[in-house]
Amino acid sequence: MVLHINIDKIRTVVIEEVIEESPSVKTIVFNDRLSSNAKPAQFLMVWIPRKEELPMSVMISNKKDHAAITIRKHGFGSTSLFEKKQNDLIGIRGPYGNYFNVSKSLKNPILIGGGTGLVPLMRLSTVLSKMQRRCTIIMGAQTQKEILFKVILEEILSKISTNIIVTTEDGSYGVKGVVTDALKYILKKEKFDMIYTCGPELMMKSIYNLSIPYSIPIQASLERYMKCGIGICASCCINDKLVCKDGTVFNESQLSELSEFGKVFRDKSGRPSYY
Amino acid sequence: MVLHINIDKIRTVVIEEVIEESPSVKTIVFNDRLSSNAKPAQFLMVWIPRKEELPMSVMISNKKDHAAITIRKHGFGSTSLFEKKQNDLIGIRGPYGNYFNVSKSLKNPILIGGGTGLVPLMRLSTVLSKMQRRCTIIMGAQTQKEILFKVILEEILSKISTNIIVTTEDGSYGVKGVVTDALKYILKKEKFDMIYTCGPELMMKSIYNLSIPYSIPIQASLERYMKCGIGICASCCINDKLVCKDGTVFNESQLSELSEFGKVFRDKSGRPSYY
Amino acid sequence: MKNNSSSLTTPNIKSFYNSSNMLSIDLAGIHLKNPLLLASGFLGISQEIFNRLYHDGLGAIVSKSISVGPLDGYKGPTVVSLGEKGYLNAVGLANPGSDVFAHEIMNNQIPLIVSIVGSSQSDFPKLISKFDKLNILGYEINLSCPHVAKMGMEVGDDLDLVTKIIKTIKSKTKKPVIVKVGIGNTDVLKLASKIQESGADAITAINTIRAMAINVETGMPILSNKVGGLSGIPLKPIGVRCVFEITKKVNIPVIGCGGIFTWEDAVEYILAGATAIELGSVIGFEGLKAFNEIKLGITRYLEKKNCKNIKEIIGLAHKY
Amino acid sequence: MKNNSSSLTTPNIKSFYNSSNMLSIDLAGIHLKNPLLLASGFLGISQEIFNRLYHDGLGAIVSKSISVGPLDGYKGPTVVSLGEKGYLNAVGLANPGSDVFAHEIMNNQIPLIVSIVGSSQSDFPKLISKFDKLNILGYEINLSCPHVAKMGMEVGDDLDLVTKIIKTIKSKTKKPVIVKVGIGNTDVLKLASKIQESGADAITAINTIRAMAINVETGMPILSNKVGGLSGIPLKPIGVRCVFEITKKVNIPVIGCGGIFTWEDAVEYILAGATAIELGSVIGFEGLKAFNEIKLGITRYLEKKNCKNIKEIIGLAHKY
Ligand SMILES: Cc1cc2nc3c(=O)[nH]c(=O)nc-3n(C[C@H](O)[C@H](O)[C@H](O)COP(=O)(O)OP(=O)(O)OC[C@H]3O[C@@H](n4cnc5c(N)ncnc54)[C@H](O)[C@@H]3O)c2cc1C
Ligand SMILES: Cc1cc2nc3c(=O)[nH]c(=O)nc-3n(C[C@H](O)[C@H](O)[C@H](O)COP(=O)(O)OP(=O)(O)OC[C@H]3O[C@@H](n4cnc5c(N)ncnc54)[C@H](O)[C@@H]3O)c2cc1C
Ligand SMILES: Cc1cc2nc3c(=O)[nH]c(=O)nc-3n(C[C@H](O)[C@H](O)[C@H](O)COP(=O)(O)O)c2cc1C
Ligand SMILES: Cc1cc2nc3c(=O)[nH]c(=O)nc-3n(C[C@H](O)[C@H](O)[C@H](O)COP(=O)(O)O)c2cc1C
Ligand code: FES
Ligand code: FES
Repeated sequence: MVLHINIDKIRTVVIEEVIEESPSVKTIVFNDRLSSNAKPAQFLMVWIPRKEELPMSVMISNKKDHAAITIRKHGFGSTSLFEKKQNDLIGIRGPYGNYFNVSKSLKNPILIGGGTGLVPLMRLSTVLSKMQRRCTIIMGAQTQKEILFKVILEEILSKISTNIIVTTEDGSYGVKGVVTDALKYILKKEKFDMIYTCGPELMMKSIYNLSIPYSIPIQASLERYMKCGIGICASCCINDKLVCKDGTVFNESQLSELSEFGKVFRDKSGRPSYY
Repeated sequence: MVLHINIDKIRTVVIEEVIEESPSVKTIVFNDRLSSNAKPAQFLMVWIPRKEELPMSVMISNKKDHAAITIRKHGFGSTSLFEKKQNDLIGIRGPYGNYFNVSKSLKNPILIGGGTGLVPLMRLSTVLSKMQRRCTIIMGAQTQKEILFKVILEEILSKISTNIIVTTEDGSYGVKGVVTDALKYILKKEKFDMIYTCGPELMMKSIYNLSIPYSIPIQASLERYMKCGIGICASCCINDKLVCKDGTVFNESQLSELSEFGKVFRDKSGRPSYY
Repeated sequence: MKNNSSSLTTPNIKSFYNSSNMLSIDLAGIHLKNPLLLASGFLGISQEIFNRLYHDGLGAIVSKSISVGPLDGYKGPTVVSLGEKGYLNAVGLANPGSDVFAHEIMNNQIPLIVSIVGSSQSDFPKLISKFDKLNILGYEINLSCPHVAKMGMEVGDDLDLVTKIIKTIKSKTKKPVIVKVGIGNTDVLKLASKIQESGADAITAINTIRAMAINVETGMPILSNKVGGLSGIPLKPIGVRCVFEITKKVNIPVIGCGGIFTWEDAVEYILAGATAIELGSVIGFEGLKAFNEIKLGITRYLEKKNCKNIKEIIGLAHKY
Repeated sequence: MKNNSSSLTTPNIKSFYNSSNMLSIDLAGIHLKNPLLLASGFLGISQEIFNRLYHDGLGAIVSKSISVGPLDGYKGPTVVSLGEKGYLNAVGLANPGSDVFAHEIMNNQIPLIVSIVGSSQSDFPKLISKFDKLNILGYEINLSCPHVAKMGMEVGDDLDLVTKIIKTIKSKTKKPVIVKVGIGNTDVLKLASKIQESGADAITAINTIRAMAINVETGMPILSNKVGGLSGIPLKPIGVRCVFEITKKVNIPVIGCGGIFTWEDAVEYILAGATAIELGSVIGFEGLKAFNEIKLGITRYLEKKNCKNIKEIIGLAHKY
């Protein structure tokens, strides 16, 4: 017998653990085999009962058949989720979207993320570590307190040759500045064969622009306002693409055709706004 | 991939061949793999578009993946079906119901049928022939012209030791009388280990009564007014059993508890009528 | 109803709860050992079948809708499986009629509700007079059959007629009167209020919805009556909505019906406000074993949620 | 439409039929290369997406329902998958508003129908004035959204208001006006007659049906609006019935909508009387490849049935 699981149906899960990552970021761990098998950059639609439903990247968990989400406290929806406690119930559906593609011939990738944009890179790091690939990571935060996942990341990558670069805008830790400052510097010194990135769109746009002169392939995981997550509402559209279905990951040739990348996004009502 | 076939959904089939069995009986052949694999005594619900839907036993066909139904022209529904021509469309669903059970230890069965009640016995004969079992058949008709399937039956059973007894009420062929007359006679001479029967209920009731003193196990395929064929309407009920689901085949211990067997059946409206 | 994570993994620990007590309910003055009723029209014409269904786990049986005289119903097909766990039916209210049916249930010993249907106001007193002295729990009035002219829905769509019929029936019997509604051409909430005002004891929601299937190979409507009623899983979200909205509007108990296949479906209706539920189409897909599976599922759920009785969860969704 | 058994096995033999001609239709004065339209509310806010959908095979696009000003819609969840190929949605008519949307489609080159929705009669002339000079085929008026107070269904249930709105719109535009109906609290057949009398050019049937889902673990309604509209396969038999009954009653063309997932579903609606069909929920399950699969299936069917054009099978089921 084949088990037909409809990933679109909401699965209620119990919050088993809440991890404080920083004053404004928490990770919520739950048991869900489908999510534990998510590919890097896939996301869940997370139901916060009677409050909101929000797209959230699937975070790794070291427990078998478990996965997690990492939330930055922001507006109404994320704050409601942020306030959830152990044993509370949330709903999830997915995982959705395409994912970071890791080719067998990959030799020297660089991963660049900022804030919760690091979440997909955590799962990617796990994959790279298993594949015994050398890798470089640039992770950005505003200040030391907001640096996410550094310890786990070091652990994941402990078995492979890694270069972890941390940037803080206030210089309270690591390199002072933003991730692109560090990227500019390292691109001059080292040859990479893939850039993986997730984070604020303007950051990714700068990274994309930096990649062009070096002809380095890039995979960027985009965010857009998402209502359905399943390709029916178009609230997530960027040009003629649906970020939830055709993305979230786009490569350099796709990005070159997305005139709205780094420029236009749509709000709840579908009106275009400009970065 | 597993193919989930919903046997309850109507499958439209093209009538490929119409065989005249007697002046009032025709066999309609069509391609339908599910029906071709039916077990002896299973039935189809046959849709005669814009006319009726009738339960019909699944008749054998010698074409691969084909099956057939054999219709006696009677009232509105059966006459509409009887008048169908080659290339016309009918709908079928099923096969439904339980079936004649043939145990491996079976040695000397006797099959007794009258009229279109012979249909399930044709499929049973095929099974017995493949199992290389000796068998006896008593087939009844009113008159020579109305004797059904004799030639095919001889062919099916040609490879095993068989005794085919034909009875006609007017004596125009074979033994004069009804099937029970022949049965009474043969029971005295030979020891059988199973009676299979299908046909008019009063005939089956007499056969059942005859079987008791000899303690021969019996399997009888019953008919009742059937509207749904899937166990939801109860129009086919006999005592607390649903003939379409719990039957059509009942054994001697079940029959002994069915006080309505040979006595009461229900009409279209559900009112009990008496034989 | 807080989630208790330890009981999540050990749902059966509270063995001191008697599961039959957990599921017992009171419905319009009737005490039932569990809230699972047979929906009208399913297997509902024979006393021996009723007995079997009761012993297979139902709390009560609702008979096929019975009219004054017998009805043969429509020609076949009268029931069409749509796949996707739905049926279309136009049986045409085939039933043996009140005389024969009263005789059938003469010696009834099980919790039986007689469903009645009429084509005029005057039919109903006749029906009550046939059944009222028998050992039955009460009546369900079918005002919502969507495919028989002048019966069922055509009555249910006429609010004044509904009032008159219910008042007539209530004046002739002391037994509880349940009125079954559907999605017709009238606002089901207005109808529900009218039913309560007229003195009915409970409401069943919902009946099948008018629908149709055409066979593409022949180009022909499949049902002999062309149009019939949709039942099964497709109805569930509509039924749940009706129960939720009706129980917000009226105080009399509501029996949920439509597409209940699993214990989750049953619980969903109860959370929406249903005091009891009726099971129909599930029988065609799962057979009679469905009854006990649904009861077991509800019992485990109540244990997990630390509830002593199913009554505690009735209408909980209204809190939010 | 007689069955031809030889063509059964060789469905593609009639290569001289041009399949694009086979599927072309005329709808309220509009010529479309095929009868597949996008249902309103699906992917309907961006010109670039419209272009993509058109190139993926649709005959025309119906936009998201546009209101005078922008609407943010409800909080999430706004779309709930029910399994069984159905959705529940309460998006709350989120849309960018008429100004922004008119700007969006300023340079439109593809067959586009603008769906409009209003909360009062006076909204509609405003909406027409924004769009009437643009390159669009016509309008679909959404009188049937079942879950936004004072919009959609609450208008559709008021027959007099419907008449006034249609007459106002018709007086302001020469473009075809399609009115979309649903199963609300009014007789859909009376509504259809009123729509025809008022001068509308076509009817779309049906919109979603008011429905609800409750999560059993939390006991809470899932949609933030609690109640929403049911779409997808559960709707199909109800939609087919409405198209069948409406086309029996009115002469203006009807566009079938509701649960069309396969070519058989499309053909079923057309046999019931639909001149064209709209596709919505199928996109969530099958993606955009569904459009060409459905067209291919219809083409093969027409070839097998020896039909030169799809028009030959419109309403065939009425013959029986
Ligand atoms: C694919 C994807 C993955 C994401 N992964 C994470 C993650 O791992 N961790 C994390 O903290 N956040 C993640 N987000 C962002 C998250 O979904 C919310 O946008 C964010 O939490 C703000 O929500 P809010 O309700 O507090 O915002 P509000 O304060 O209400 O709104 C602030 C802004 O948040 C954005 N937003 C709000 N709702 C949505 C929505 N439904 N879809 C997309 N954007 C929205 C809009 O740009 C809005 O202007 C992800 C978004 C996407 C699209
Ligand atoms: C399991 C089963 C297998 C059958 N197999 C065959 C077969 O192989 N060949 C064959 O010719 N007939 C078969 N029949 C009988 C057949 O279904 C019809 O009953 C018969 O053809 C008469 O139909 P009519 O419409 O012409 O009858 P009418 O003249 O309208 O009615 C005559 C009698 O036929 C019976 N009948 C009518 N409709 C039904 C129905 N839907 N279900 C059951 N009985 C009905 C009733 O007893 C009725 O009183 C079978 C019946 C059953 C239950
Ligand atoms: C074959 C069939 C016959 C029915 N007959 C009746 C009836 O006689 N009276 C009635 O009130 N409802 C009748 N119904 C409606 C059911 O009682 C029930 O309301 C409906 O099927 C929805 O429940 P379900 O989805 O569990 O089947 C019938 C339904 C079917 C499928
Ligand atoms: C998410 C969603 C949004 C919708 N928005 C609209 C809308 O804005 N206007 C409208 O007329 N119908 C809207 N509908 C209804 C659809 O157009 C269509 O009538 C319905 O979904 C049935 O078709 P389907 O089963 O093919 O989806 C919406 C449906 C869904 C699921
Ligand atoms: S979120 Fe709805 S289409 Fe992407
Ligand atoms: S024919 Fe309906 S239950 Fe047997």
